[in-house]
Amino acid sequence: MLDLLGIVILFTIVAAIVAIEMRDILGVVIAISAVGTGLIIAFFFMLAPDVAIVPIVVEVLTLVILVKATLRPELKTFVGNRDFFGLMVTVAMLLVVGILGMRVFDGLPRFGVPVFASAPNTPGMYYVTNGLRDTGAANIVSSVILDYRAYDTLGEATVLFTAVMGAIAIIRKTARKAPSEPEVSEWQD
Amino acid sequence: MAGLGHGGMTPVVRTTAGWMKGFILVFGLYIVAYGHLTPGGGFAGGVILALAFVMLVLAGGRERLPRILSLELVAELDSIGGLIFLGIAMLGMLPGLGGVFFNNFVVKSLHIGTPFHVVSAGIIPLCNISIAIKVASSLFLLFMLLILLRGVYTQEDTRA
Amino acid sequence: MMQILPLFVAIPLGAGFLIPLVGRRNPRLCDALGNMTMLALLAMAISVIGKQGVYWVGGWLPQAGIPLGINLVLDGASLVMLLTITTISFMVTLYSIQYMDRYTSRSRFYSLFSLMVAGMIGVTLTGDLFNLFVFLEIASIASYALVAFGTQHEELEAAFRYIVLGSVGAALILFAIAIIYALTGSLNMAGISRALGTSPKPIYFFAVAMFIAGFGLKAALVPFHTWLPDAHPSAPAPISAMLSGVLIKTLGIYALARVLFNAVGMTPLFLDVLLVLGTLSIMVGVLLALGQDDIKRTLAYHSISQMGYVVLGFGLGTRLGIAAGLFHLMNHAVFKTLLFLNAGSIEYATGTRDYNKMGGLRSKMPVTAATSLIASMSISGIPPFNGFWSKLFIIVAAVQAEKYGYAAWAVVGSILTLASFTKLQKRAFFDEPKEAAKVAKEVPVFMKASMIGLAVLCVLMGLLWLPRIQEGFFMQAAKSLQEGFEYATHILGQ
Amino acid sequence: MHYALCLVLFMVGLYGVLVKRNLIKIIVSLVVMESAVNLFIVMVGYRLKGIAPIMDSTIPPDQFVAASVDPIPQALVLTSIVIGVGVTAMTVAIAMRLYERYGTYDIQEIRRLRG
Repeated sequence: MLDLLGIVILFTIVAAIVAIEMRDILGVVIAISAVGTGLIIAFFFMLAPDVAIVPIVVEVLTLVILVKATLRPELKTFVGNRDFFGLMVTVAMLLVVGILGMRVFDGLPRFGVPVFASAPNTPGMYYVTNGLRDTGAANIVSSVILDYRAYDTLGEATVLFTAVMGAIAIIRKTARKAPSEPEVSEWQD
Repeated sequence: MAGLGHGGMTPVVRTTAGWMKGFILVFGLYIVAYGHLTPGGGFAGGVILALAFVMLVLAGGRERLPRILSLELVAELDSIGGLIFLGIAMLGMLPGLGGVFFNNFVVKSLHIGTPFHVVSAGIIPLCNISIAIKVASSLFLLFMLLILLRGVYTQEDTRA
Repeated sequence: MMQILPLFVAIPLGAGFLIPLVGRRNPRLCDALGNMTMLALLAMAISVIGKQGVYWVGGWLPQAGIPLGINLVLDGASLVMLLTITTISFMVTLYSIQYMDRYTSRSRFYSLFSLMVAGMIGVTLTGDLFNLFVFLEIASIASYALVAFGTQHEELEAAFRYIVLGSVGAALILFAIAIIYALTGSLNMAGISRALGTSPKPIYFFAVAMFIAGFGLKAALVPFHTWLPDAHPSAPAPISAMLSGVLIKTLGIYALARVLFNAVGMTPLFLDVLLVLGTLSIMVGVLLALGQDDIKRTLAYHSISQMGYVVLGFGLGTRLGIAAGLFHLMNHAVFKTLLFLNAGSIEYATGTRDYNKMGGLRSKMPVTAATSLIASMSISGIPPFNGFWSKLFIIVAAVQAEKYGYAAWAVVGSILTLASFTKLQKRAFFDEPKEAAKVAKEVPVFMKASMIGLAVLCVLMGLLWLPRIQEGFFMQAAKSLQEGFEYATHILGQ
Repeated sequence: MHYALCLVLFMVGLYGVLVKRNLIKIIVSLVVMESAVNLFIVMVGYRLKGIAPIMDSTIPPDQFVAASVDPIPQALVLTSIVIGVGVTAMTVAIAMRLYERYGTYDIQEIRRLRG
């Protein structure tokens, strides 16, 4: 019983395998953007336009960065796995966990019948019912991320800020100096 | 894409990019401003704004950027965006505005706005704007760091 | 509503945003801002001792038992963590004033440091599962960057390994959170404990296994420890001290305990898993530590081993066991920070971390030698220092719970720890001076001040186990974890 | 069924992280893992024959409540995507720095060169 969504996810899985196993780095980058595309289509199918719009733009940026970071003429491509024994152990372990997980996943509420709609008193139901009245935002997702759970969004903005600070710190030209030397600018322009 | 930083791509690409940048900027601003009514919001809008500048750099090299848009300024905007967001959250703690961290004081204490209208949802659009500033500058900065500054540092910096 | 609770997160966040803005041209201003922030946090943490409270962010009080917003919870356990984090952060920033003269970009350092502290405090205080994940990621990302702060070969490689395993851990935690949400429709820990009920399905155990693996990766419990011995020694000394001293405890052990005890529910099975993980960590950590020559690497392996004691205490599941575990967590934060700062001082003075190249530092660096001796005795469990009391009571709790085998392993681990530190002390401070030690001289004043402060704490913290303080502080903290689902009643009402 | 496919995607990513030697491949595998988790979270809130959680003056409120998908998972995914971008950017930065130092993306080669 595969519907359209299932096919999209299967496509994503295939693209992911290709991305991980491919030899050519450019191919890897293209395959990973196919994974992103699959994800976006799946989000649209699952009625999450707010979510879908973000990966679309993020995907473009990531793609540009990955292409620029990885594509250089002198880059040697290679197929590399860890040693054979470790590989087999890892694969066996993952298979066991995966098969176990699949059996166990039957315990989840059936797909398409989320618990928030059936169980009494869930926050999700409250937001859908009272979101507009409480916050004045017609987009309930907006009212969740910027009002009910705005504290999370502050954290999210901070994560991005931290990543930028970290990237600047990692990329900076000189990291160490003698104690007597003055500070140097980290911008190389 | 080999010529980055030395003038960019062909004139056709550069001219098109020049025309496009206005549209992309307006579209980004729209996504930010209507984030509380339609899909989108500060994050998506911020990325689109960043992409407008990324496109300029990709097409025309660094020289095509406005002179004042130095990386230092972008980094400062990044901090400022974060501070504005935190400031809006802290404003809610003032006694007259509800006295709670992240209080949506515009709706709950000042009662401004009508549903389905641009002026609605209280602090949500304000937060969207601050997030857009933050995200746009963060991502643009990440792009510049990872793309253009690569290879500037040399092996001599390494002290074993 | 305790108005002070959101400030615990907002102040370091604000400092993190502000420092790169104002301090780039003026390194001394960064020092001042960073230290003042940490001092303010410490003062605030001291001011809330003995208080309890719940704060609903955004004023979204629960309606009819539905938790609407995100809540911050101050109870016994989060108070212990709060005091530990703020004390250690202040001591470390004090030390960094002069230590970081060796590095550039001081504004980035303090910014990342403040953000890391904000992340850890956020994890400590939050009552919401997803919010815990977000703050855990803030602290983790800041720590990835700080490990690579020196941007040398070793640091970059260690940071890469750390970031990859850290991301795997984060993905596991997020997956588990999603499963729990799918089962309960709630993200609030109190709401989850209400909704989960008493009939666990297999999927529930799958989610808990993911939580244990994810938080175990963040806490570097054996067998998830492989990143730690690379990452902790590579960072600048103040950061090694923070990572070993508080980061792995907050993101790993405290978060795991909070989720298991108060949100998804503790069962005898999970307690047994914790006991086994704890004992494995004790033995593997200390045995690997014995074979090291690098002083910071030795300390990093000891962190794994000492975390084993804390997990062992928690795994006993008794009031005394949890209280002793929390006490050891606090003590370990103090003496391990001190040891890493000592190691940093030695590296600052001699330029090497290999203790076979040192020797005779006792006369050259009296303050470092004396404080290091105190910390070593403390970690090895020699009375009357703080480490002795917490280890003793973990073992007592194990005996009381009739887990004699685990108690015996804990004793053996303690003896091996003593052996390892005797070797370290002898080689570094007492033997004949080698080449690298001849030019050494004592470190500058702020570094000394910070080490002396921590050494004093090492001596005095044994007093915290006096019956009255212990009853009001650690037992209270253990109670807030052990009471499990009662937690929900405090937060959501009846 | 759909949930299990998500788990498969997650396992594919985990396999890549554990087995691959190329830094770029490891980063790609991390991205795959994050994608799997994000997909799973959105699935959790999906309702068959539902509508997007955006109100409109044309839909009557009670009909909206009866059909809207869960807004919380969507909010969570937005946050987790951003976190993913941050982590990926940092990882790429470190990988590029390593490449500058060693001239290779092979993790074993790097370890060997370090000695």
